[in-house]
Amino acid sequence: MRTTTPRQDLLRGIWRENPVLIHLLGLCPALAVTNTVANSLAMGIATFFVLTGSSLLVSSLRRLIPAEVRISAYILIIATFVTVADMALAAIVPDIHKALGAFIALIVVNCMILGRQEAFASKNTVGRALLDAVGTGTGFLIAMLMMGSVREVLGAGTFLGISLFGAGFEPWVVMVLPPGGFFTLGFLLLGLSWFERRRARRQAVPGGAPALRRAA
Amino acid sequence: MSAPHAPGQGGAGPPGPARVAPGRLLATLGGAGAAAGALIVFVFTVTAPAIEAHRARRLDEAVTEVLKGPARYDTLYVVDGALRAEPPAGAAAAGSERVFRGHTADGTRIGYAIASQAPGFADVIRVIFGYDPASGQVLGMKVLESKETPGLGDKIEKDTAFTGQFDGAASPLIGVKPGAGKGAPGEVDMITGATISARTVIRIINDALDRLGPALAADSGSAP
Amino acid sequence: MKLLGRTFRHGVHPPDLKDLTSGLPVRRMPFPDEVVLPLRQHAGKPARAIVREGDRVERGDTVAEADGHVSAPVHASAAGRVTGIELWPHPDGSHSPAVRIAVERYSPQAVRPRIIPEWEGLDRDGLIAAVKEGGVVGLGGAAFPAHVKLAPPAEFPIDTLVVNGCECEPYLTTDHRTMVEHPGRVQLGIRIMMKCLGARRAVVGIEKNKPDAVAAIRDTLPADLDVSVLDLTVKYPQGAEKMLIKAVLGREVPSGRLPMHVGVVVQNVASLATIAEVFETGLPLIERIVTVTGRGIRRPANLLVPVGTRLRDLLAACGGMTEDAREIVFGGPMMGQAQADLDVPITKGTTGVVVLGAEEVRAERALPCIKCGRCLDACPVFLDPQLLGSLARAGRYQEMETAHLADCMLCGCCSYVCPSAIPLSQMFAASRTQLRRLKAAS
Amino acid sequence: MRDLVWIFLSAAVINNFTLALFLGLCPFMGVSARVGTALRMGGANVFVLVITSLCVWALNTWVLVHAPYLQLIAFIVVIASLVQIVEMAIRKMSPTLFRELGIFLPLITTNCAILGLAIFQTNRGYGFLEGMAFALGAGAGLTLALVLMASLRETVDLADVPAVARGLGLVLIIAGSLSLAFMGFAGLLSG
Amino acid sequence: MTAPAMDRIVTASPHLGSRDSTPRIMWNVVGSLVPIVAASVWFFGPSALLVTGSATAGALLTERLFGPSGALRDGSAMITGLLLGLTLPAGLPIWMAFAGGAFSIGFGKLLFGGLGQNVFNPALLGRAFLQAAFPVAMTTWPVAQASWWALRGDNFALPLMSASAPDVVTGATPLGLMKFEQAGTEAVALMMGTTAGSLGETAGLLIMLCGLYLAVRNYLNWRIPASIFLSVAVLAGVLHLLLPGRYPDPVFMLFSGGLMLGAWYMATDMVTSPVTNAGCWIFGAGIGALVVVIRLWGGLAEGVMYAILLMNALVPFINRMTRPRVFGTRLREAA
Ligand SMILES: Cc1cc2nc3c(=O)[nH]c(=O)nc-3n(C[C@H](O)[C@H](O)[C@H](O)COP(=O)(O)O)c2cc1C
Ligand SMILES: Cc1cc2nc3c(=O)[nH]c(=O)nc-3n(C[C@H](O)[C@H](O)[C@H](O)COP(=O)(O)O)c2cc1C
Ligand SMILES: Cc1cc2nc3c(=O)[nH]c(=O)nc-3n(C[C@H](O)[C@H](O)[C@H](O)COP(=O)(O)O)c2cc1C
Ligand SMILES: Cc1cc2nc3c(=O)[nH]c(=O)nc-3n(C[C@H](O)[C@H](O)[C@H](O)CO)c2cc1C
Ligand code: SF4
Ligand code: SF4
Ligand code: SF4
Ligand code: SF4
Ligand code: FES
Repeated sequence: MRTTTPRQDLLRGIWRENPVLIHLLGLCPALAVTNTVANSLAMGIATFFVLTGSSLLVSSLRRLIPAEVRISAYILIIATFVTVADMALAAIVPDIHKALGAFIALIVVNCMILGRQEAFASKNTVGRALLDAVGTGTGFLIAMLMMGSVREVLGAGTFLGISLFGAGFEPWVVMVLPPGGFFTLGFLLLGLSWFERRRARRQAVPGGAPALRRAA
Repeated sequence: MSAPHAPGQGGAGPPGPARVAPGRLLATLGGAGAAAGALIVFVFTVTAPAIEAHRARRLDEAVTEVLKGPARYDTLYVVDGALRAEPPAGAAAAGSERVFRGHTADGTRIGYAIASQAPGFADVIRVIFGYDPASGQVLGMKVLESKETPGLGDKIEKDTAFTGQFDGAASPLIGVKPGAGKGAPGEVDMITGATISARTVIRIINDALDRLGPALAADSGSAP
Repeated sequence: MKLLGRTFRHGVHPPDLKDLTSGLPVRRMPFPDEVVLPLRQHAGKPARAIVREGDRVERGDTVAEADGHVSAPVHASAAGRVTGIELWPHPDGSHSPAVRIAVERYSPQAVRPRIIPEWEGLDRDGLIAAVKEGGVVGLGGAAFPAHVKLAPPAEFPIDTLVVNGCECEPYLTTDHRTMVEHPGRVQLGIRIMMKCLGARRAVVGIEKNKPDAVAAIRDTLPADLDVSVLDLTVKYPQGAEKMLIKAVLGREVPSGRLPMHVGVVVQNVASLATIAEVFETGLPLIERIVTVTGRGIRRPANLLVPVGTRLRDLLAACGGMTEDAREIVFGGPMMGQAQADLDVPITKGTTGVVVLGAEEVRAERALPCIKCGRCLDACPVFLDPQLLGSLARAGRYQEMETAHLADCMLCGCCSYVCPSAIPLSQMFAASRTQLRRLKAAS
Repeated sequence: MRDLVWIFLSAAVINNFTLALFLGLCPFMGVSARVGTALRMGGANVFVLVITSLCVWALNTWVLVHAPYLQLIAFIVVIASLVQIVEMAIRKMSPTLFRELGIFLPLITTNCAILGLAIFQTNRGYGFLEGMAFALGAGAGLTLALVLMASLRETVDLADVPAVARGLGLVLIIAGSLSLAFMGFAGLLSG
Repeated sequence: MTAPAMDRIVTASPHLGSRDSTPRIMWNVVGSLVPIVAASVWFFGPSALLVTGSATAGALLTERLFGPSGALRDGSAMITGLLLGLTLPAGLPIWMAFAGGAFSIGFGKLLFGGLGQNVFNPALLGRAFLQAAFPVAMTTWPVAQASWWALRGDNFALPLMSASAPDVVTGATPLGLMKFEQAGTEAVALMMGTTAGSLGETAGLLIMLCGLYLAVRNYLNWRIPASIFLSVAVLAGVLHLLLPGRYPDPVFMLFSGGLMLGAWYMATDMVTSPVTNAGCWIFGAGIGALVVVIRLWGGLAEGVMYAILLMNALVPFINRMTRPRVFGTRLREAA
């Protein structure tokens, strides 16, 4: 088994191995429902709930589930939690439930969730699975919020419905339309890759870069 | 499709965890299924009333809005081109179209609320509108669902100047460019920059009235 | 098709620039002080030297003999003393073994008395042996040993000899002068070659910009043989053998095959004249007509040059270079090799020396490909040079192979038309080398 | 008829399943590097979508009216098993077809395009014919998006893409551009 | 012997090259656009210059900052900026035009690796982005005003702020009139440019002349405009003959909207059109067909931009399908 500390289990998924931004899992919801911050938040929380619930159950049942049917069993477990989340959202925040539409049900096939079950929860103790799920779920939530904030702020000039720039602001409608989803995620990835490369360059010449530049 | 076997394994069964008896497979899956089913049914029973209440409230609000505050309303079912008080029997029940007949407190009929839909600019637009067969007037209109462009097409639901025009407009409605109207009773100013969406709303109403007009007239002619 | 003149599809129209020399009769160049005879002057295996340092040779003596079937002997082009067999700059850019001969100052440069073969009396094998003895190679560019072409395998019967008098490269007038001045020799060459091949007919293809050559060949057509002359549209690379066969016979040589697979042998007019000379004078291929021309040369000329003459001496014979000479090219400006060293010798395959002026050469930096498609419209073998170029840049040689890199004849039409000045044909030549290296490695 | 045509066109181009509804993004990102693979992935998708539409119609008509809360689980279980059965049948009947499409089937049995179709079809109350038009349109839309993306990626592979944009960053920008271009179909047949 | 001045070079063959170079082609296109820009100023006043100028500035600045050094010299960014500018309404806030130019070059070109490597027409991608971002501003077409000098619309809206001049007199474009009000426009007006519309979509005849100049000099592939016009004329003609009341006549279809500018200048961008001639015919026919479909049955009044972008996406596919048969290959297969 991998030797990671509980701290790593928890923190890993939040940024270094962010499921959306680094592993590009769960892209559909990240693009489809992030046109407002509220939707992103609801989707993030629902996914968080399903992920944690499934991971808990899968890791506690991991000795009982035969390998041959494990995928079916995971999907059954996930589908159960999704159904529960779906009904809960419908009962508690009907408007958001309506806005998210089919995408709550689609959490079932979110590759990120199934991936965590297969790769982690089914092989680890309940405690570690829980930490991992919380980390990954938070990472997902953060990515959703990043997407949602960019798109709502630019696309509507509001944040969580609160106007930011006053009445004269011209919203960039494209950001809340489908192309805006692709562009936002694309741009986030470009930015990340730029940071990543810059850091790699810095590390390649430890402390030497400024000196070199001066010399040149 | 043979997976590469380790020589010592005797070639029996795929490598990996030990084989499990099919009985246990079934038992586990069945058990899990039963547990899942139980959980779902439990949550369903807990949340169902709230969900149902939301649904009813939404419908209630819509009908109330387009019929301008009826005291109560009846649900009627369209069966073979006529309005019935009872849903048709059997499988067709779920799919049958409904209209809502509003009454004032003293029982006079105000008119009917009808929901209908058609493709707009971005996707299907669903609207509900009130209609009084006696006067031939549209009483009000509300968009139930649309994905029209924010800032343009979504004016059909957000722009009260547009939605307000439907109150009391004579049917059939006629869409005109803003300012180009000649003052005819059925004229509705469309929205500059969102002609398609506005025209779709008007067309939905006209088409629905074409389709249901006779049934509504027959029903409103019958005794209260 | 007929209306527009006979030709192939695609190709380019560079300015022909032949006026500089097309009217100048061939004159003999004075013998230089030294000749350098590379052992590799032909396609195939290099010749094997049979002289040693210090040996005295007469003009026309064999200094190196053919090494195998696809090879050709090399003969001394002037009388003198062998001063060494050493690595010497070669026109292809390498250094390769060559026999150096210090030419005797006051020698009459007479030839040893020799038996001139009577061609009518010889059978096919005898003719072929004589041609091989004469060291004759193709003078059209590739310098393929002529005797090999004279003896195609029996399973590919040859019905037509196509005589290549196109000379489609700008500037060059070697073949033009040969046809105008020695039509009889060309006709004799055709006769001998047809006899060897057993070909029923011969077709001479000449571009329309050489009406005097067309007339000269037409006037000397034999009565007893089926030889005809076709004037062809002026277009580069009309003289490439696959294009020429397409233009005159309408036959398409299959990809990866040779003309003999469609019953054709192509031979250049100057090669045929040389074959005839072997039987007229008994002399082997020791001198050839070279067009020395270009805006960078003071006195352009058509010269009869001893093989092995150094570039330096040849230029001097033409008054030297002008101030704005920028690039010296062996061969035509479209396919020729630029030379860095003034010591390189003229070889049997050197059709011309073109000294380009500053305003002619293309020295722009390559820009990115703008997908204009002009290269596709230019490529005579219908490749997609734009795609090949991108693949070459990405180092995806295997994919280039499936995109028919092997069919590219490096004619340079694509590079010529490319507005972004991308050296496409150069990249393709390099990619072929890479591909060969990859294959050898695996 | 016009409705059926609209349903087809809507899923195929107006609200393209992938480029506007964001369904099936995994294959779109993952299997769109080569045109040949993309075509076959698209074919397999059409196939599964049609089966799904059939299943969903049957389930909705006869089963789920009685137990709506089991919708999701029922969809997943039934679709997955049916595709499994069909896969086995194809393997028996036409090994060539299986080689062409078969390897993709297990991958897509439960991807979001399939489940998305099921849920949209249910929510919109489509009947049998409408469901078929919807499934075919969705399949056409997925295939179109996949093949376009694949051929564009093959081209971009040969470009000097700046280091930061290599990989999925550029793919997403291309997807956004395609999505912009597909907005040209907005409102088709609505007038 | 006289030693020559020794700045000789040794390069690979061919040692001659055709006279055309990429910068030469590009600057010729820029030159041919000058009369069109001038005409737009004639029709729309200084606003036209402001809008075109800021779109061009956005394009050039982005190319300068993020592009390879010296890239401005090839002139392609200039074309992108000018063409983008010509597709915009005269009253657009100039900050939007600037942003559009920057998007065109940044996302439409540089991200793909710069000149020649992009797959979508950068100018049109920029316009599509603007249209989706600011649909209202992008469909507000000012009409001729009392004074030629008056600025139209809201050119000077603050960056990120909306154009909200309430007094602007807007008009419908001929296509808008056709589509949403079933009203025709006279062919002469269309050809001479006295209608509402984007800067460069008026004055069809002038655009045609400038385009012809480029075609004659072989700076654009004439097959593309030819096939576009053919397919639009044939499709629109057949529909008009079948239902003259419902569908407009082909002359109207050819001279209205952005078809002229699109067909001569944008579909012909060699970078984003097929490399084969057969492919160009298919490409043009596809654009023509999509234009007719979008104009007559779509939700938008004008479809040239979307038609070209959609066909751009098909270009790699078209190239692959129309790659010519290599010399001598069929015979080999037969053998
Ligand atoms: C990004 C974008 C979004 C649009 N959204 C809508 C819309 O939601 N509803 C609509 O009817 N037209 C929409 N349009 C269509 C155009 O604005 C169309 O030209 C308009 O309907 C014509 O109306 P007009 O003649 O009143 O200007 C949109 C266009 C674009 C470019
Ligand atoms: C691009 C290209 C152009 C050629 N142009 C000529 C030409 O103009 N005249 C010529 O005799 N050979 C030309 N050749 C060589 C011919 O293809 C062929 O090798 C030659 O005619 C055979 O005759 P030879 O063996 O007598 O030289 C050219 C070859 C290539 C690849
Ligand atoms: C490997 C090789 C083998 C050849 N074999 C023959 C042959 O058997 N018979 C023949 O007539 N020509 C043969 N040729 C000569 C070619 O047909 C052609 O004339 C020669 O390569 C010169 O062509 P070019 O000047 O166009 O490049 C051969 C050429 C090569 C490269
Ligand atoms: C005939 C012709 C048409 C062009 N059309 C466009 C165009 O519509 N949009 C554009 O951004 N660039 C255009 N360009 C410039 C250039 O090709 C373009 O910026 C490239 O797409 C950049 O890689 C054109 C160039 C030429 C020669
Ligand atoms: S599994 Fe489906 S929902 Fe999840 S990201 Fe992939 S394609 Fe989207
Ligand atoms: S060099 Fe090769 S690719 Fe270029 S035109 Fe000639 S044959 Fe075609
Ligand atoms: S001619 Fe040059 S620029 Fe044009 S397509 Fe070919 S390689 Fe590209
Ligand atoms: S299985 Fe299919 S849906 Fe999932 S990642 Fe692979 S291609 Fe995508
Ligand atoms: S000169 Fe024409 S091919 Fe050599």
